[in-house]
Amino acid sequence: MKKPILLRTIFADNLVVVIFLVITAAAVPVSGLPLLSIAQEIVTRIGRNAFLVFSLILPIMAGMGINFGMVLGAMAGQIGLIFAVDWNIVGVPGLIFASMIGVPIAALLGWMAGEVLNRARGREMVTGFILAFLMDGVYQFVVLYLMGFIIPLHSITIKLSRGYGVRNTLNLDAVRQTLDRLIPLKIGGLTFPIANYLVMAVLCIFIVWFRKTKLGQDMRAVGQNQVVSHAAGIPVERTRILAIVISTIFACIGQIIFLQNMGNMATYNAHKQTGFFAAAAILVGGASIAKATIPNVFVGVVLLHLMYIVVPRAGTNLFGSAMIGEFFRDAFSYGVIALALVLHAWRKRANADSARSGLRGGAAGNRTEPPATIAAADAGAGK
Amino acid sequence: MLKRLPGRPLFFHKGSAMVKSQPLLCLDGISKDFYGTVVLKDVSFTLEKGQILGLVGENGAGKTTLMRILFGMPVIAETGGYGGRVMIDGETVGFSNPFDALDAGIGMVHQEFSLIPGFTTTENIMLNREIKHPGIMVELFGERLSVLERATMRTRTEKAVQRLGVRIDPDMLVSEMPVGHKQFTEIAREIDRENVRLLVLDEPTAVLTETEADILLAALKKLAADGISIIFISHRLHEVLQICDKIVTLRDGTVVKDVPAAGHTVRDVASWMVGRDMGAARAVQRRTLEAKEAFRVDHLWVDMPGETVKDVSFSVRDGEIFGIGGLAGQGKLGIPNGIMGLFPSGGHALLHGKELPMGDPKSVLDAGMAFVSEDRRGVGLLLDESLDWNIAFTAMQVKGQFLKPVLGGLFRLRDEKAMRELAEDYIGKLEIKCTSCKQPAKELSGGNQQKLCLSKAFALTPKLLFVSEPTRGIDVGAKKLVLDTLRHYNRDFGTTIVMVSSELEELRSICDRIAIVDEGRIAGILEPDADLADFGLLMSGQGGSR
Amino acid sequence: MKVPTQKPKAAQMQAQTKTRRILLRLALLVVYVALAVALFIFNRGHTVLVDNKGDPAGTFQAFELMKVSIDGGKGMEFFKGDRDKFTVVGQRHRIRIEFPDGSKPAFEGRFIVPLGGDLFLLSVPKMVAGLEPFIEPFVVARSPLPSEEDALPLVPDVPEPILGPDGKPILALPTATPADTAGK
Amino acid sequence: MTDAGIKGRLVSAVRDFGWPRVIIFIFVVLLFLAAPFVGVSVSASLSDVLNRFGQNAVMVLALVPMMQAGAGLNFGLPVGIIAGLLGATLAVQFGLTGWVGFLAAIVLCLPFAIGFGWLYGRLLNKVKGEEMTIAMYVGFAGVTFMSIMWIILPYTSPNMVWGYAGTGLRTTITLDGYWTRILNDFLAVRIGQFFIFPTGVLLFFGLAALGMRLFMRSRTGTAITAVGSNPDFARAGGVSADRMRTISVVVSTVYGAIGILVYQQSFGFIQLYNAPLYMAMPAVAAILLGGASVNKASLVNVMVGTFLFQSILTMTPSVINSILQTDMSEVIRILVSNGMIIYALTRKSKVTK
Repeated sequence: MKKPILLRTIFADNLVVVIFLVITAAAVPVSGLPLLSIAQEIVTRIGRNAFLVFSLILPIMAGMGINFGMVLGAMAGQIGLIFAVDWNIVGVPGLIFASMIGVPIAALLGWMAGEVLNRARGREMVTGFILAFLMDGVYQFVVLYLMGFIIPLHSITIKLSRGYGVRNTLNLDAVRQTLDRLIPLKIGGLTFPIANYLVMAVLCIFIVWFRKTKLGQDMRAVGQNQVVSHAAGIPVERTRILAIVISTIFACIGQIIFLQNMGNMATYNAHKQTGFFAAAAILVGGASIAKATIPNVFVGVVLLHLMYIVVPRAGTNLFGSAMIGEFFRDAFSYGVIALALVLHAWRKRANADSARSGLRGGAAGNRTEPPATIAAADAGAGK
Repeated sequence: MLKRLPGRPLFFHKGSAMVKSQPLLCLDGISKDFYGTVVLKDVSFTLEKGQILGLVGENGAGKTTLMRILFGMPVIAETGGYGGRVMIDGETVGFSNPFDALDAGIGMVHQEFSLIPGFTTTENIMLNREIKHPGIMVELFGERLSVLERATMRTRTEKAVQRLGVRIDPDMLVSEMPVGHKQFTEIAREIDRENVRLLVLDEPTAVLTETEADILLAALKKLAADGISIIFISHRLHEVLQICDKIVTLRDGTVVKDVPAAGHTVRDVASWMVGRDMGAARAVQRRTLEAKEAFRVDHLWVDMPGETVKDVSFSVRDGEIFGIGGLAGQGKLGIPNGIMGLFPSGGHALLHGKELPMGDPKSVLDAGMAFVSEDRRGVGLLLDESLDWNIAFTAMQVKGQFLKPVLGGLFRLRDEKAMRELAEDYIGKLEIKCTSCKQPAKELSGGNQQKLCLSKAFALTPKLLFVSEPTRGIDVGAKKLVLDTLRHYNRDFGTTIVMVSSELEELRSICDRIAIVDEGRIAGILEPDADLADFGLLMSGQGGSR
Repeated sequence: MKVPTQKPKAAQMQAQTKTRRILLRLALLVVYVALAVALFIFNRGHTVLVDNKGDPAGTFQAFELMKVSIDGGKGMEFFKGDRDKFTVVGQRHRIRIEFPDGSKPAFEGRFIVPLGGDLFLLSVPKMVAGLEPFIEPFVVARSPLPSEEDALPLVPDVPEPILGPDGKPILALPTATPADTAGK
Repeated sequence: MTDAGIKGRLVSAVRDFGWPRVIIFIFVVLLFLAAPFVGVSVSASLSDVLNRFGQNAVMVLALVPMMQAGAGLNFGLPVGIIAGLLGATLAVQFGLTGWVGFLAAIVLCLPFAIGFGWLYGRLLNKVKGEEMTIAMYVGFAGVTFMSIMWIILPYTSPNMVWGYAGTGLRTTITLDGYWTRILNDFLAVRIGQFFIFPTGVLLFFGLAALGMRLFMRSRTGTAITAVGSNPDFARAGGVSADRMRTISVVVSTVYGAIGILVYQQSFGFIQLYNAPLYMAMPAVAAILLGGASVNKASLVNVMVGTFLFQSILTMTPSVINSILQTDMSEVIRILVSNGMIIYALTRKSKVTK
């Protein structure tokens, strides 16, 4: 009874990945892009996007689903960058400076988000989603009206001509790609942003270590059963909040890394799709809203971005219109998220049934012969 | 919050002064009432170190409440504390929450598992008591960033499990464990605490197979030998007699017997449990009903959490009131819920020889059955809706009543007027106390809500009526009225009734025959005037099923 | 109630660890702030306009040709009247001026840019002539950046604007009420 | 009744209605009061509000059945909107104009709406608990997928396809010459200089509302309400919760489809591609603003909510901006609408269990 379900689960897990592989594999030749340039793109985009995706792992571990509220972190990161650019702090130090401004803000926002999500048990995801919209309004208010008005801005070059508020597009010359270029490495025509990878490696080590800590353990416990955890004396609410706080902080740093690679920042839009891309990536990577691993992140980023690179071109070559390809990849990414969520729900039900299957079928119930394992234990009791 | 009963001598003064050692646990004149209804009256007993005490009694005898008091469950304080004193090593203690009790060395193993499925044995046993290894992060960001010492935890686990004299893989996931292992894991978690001295087990063997149960009992004896005192709550009296040093029998909140286990038979204990002075319980005089069969059930199984039915068969005569009794968690509630299709179920149910489909409430209702659920607020009522909605809804959906055609029968709308009339009719008949039939159901008292549920069922004019725990949690007056109403519908409209209740007295006062369910099977069917001890026996796992 | 004996001791221990941790955390905080400040001070980028112009009043003359390098960076050649910009990070800087025509020996100089400013003008002739101040803030009327993107961000009515496939904002509902749009 | 008692009751009543709503309500009132002083014509704004009310109310109405059935806020409204767009574009394609065109659009969109709604409903039944998140992404996926369709479907009407390519629909299609403002102008009464009462569109909303009311009072409607209020009770009553939820989703989708048609005729354009993506948001915000909770909604909620919300949208740009001398309306809109949704999501659901 258990086994087939297990197999089906494994299939379901990879279903998303498989679909994705098939589509992209088909699209690569059609797109007619040289493999080398595709590879180069992927290499860069891993360095650029993976960090953001990592920020989703902990909340999933804590059973809060995908933290669409990570966008709050992205906003904090952007505020950090605004100040770094405003004071023209150059190079990697500029990035660090931006993070040091951003992280406390992110922590604060994360705490608030955690409080909100604790009040919305069972619908964390949609709440986080709307919360991102709400805070976008606040962000706009701060950056567009308060900056240069109450919050002092130093440089006129980033101000709107009316004297307050930040420009639509911020050019990040001071820090552009400084991290990517910090430790350059060229292998056969591919340039690797080693520094980014190092940062990421540190992050991975942190996550692995964190899983080993008491807090990490508590998060797993809370994620699986809040009632039992509470009965055991684990501060459930606080643990959940911490998960969100950490996630938000990661998102903040992630956004900074992302933007330094982009080289300029759409002040009022850059953060809007962050949550969506991260969620799509981690789900494409085979994660569910209950379980996510480090490999999921990398697989996801590679697959998602491979598709984002090749499909539009393929669309152009097939239908003579890039739009089709672009819409297709969007429709597909959205669809994948929905699919992953549905699969998860379906799987949860299947497991619940299998768990109780022993109690069904009446007369052939579990009262008859004892399991072998117990027999062994019996011997243990004997001596 | 401790109400001291005035002028009571201390327990062990009253008992012979030759108590050598301080008893580990001493309950002294414990009494507790929930808003006037007394559930515990002057309960006193002691438990020596390394003793196993069997605590037996029917549902509602007060076992649970007693354990809650002992364990310092907040609900006790919230409902006004308790009278008398709990003493450990002669020290009066008053726990304000379970964690205090744990610190004082009391461990409790509840009936339903509190384990985390995705965790290993070790992780569960050490849950929130993990062994931590401090580091710089701890200094900077607090205790919770200390790394777990899994190796040490693993050995600790092995030690704890060893103490039970069983073998469980420390790295096995709970979700993949046989139920027995889960039970042992729970116990291991309790005894792993360094200071644990008293272990309370609530129906630990209920979910176990025979073999597993035997292992568990052996393990308990082992623990007792190690000097841990145990309070063993079980309805399986043979088990109680097998391992306990002394047996305390509770009935209606008082200790009716406090004796050493030695030299007593299951039958004795059973009769103490259920025995009442015959005056109180006057069984109905037998009726002679024609043997025409109204309803029969063959090999029914129901997967209702906490009330699993394994294999039940019985037959109900036309115009009969058939009672189904038994202790909580034995599956008696599963029977009606399964037949009505509210939980996954299998087997056969025939109404007047017509097979009823399983797991399809609609067609069962169509066939002319009705069900008054034990879960009044959860299943029985639309708490936010008005009374007439509650009464008329099922009839509307099942029979299409209370709908009036509009636009020349183009489609049909709710007939609010008819619904109101119906509601008022029943409000009158069953004396439901309410401001109007537009009052939301949640505002009614328990008793009136129960009447509402009955009205809902009667509105279907059923051939066969299932009533489940009809008098649970309602006051005496309402009780009587509910029972009379049932009797009235049975006698005057010939409605066949199957009544499920944990209150034996109630069953005996109204039913023509009473089936006792034990561990998902019918242990036996008795006449209402049968000897109480026999009922007791059937309830105590001594029934015909084995 | 079983632990009154070791309670004081335990309490004491706890107090100790508590104070220790508070101190450590304060230290961490200080380091954090200090680092931020340090980054701010030592990594601010400034633009220095170096020019080779003479004083109309004639107190100092421009050079025919000079090669300027700052902080050992790659040099730039200046003819008479040239002006060009260097980007420097931090406040204290070395400047080296060579004269390819060999008219003068190479000149080594140091200068400090104030933390606050962004844009400075450094007059080499003045510097070489040893006149102060050879470096002074340079004020531009308005941002050197082009300001065509100086409009308010497009913030449409009902739907939030979202980034399309590659960051280009997707069409969204106009704010206008039906009445206004009828005109369109 | 003592004064304190009355006060207490007042406070509790307000708390029951929710402070945010009260505040917003007061805010709106202030807007209207302030209008004249900053030279904004109240009557003009009022008729504006009424127009927008008619324009949006039907889409808000579409949320009621699903909320009643306990399926939550229908963030998947775009599914219905797509159906509506199909109806409209087909009607234009067939060159139907005026009333014929508008009614044809409604008729043509129904089969799509029912079909999509049914599938969508079946899907939501599989994911009880996470409906809202999934609804959102199903909506997104549907919209982006249809964007492809808009390009490749063989539409030919020159008013709709890109001039140069000759194929593929434009992002916005004008309804001039088809059914622009056909409802708004129907029986519209001009009172005074600025105030125009859009009888037709309000009439249409009235009809839609009546239809909804009748439906909710039918046997099925009753069952739906019961399912939302206590699924177990409904099941014990022989009602299939899944079936009722599906029906409620279908109804919601149909109303969404009709809603967008009303919106378009008042707005004057059909907007394709990504335009429908977030159209559910204002509708959801409106109904919650009207006092609905996540699983209880009434027609009153719809009307009050839409009116308040549209008043804010209309008044803030004019009034606030002329007070603060800067365009804050967008920010206010975002804060109000999303704040309202968050408030509803974080509030303990009213249903007693």
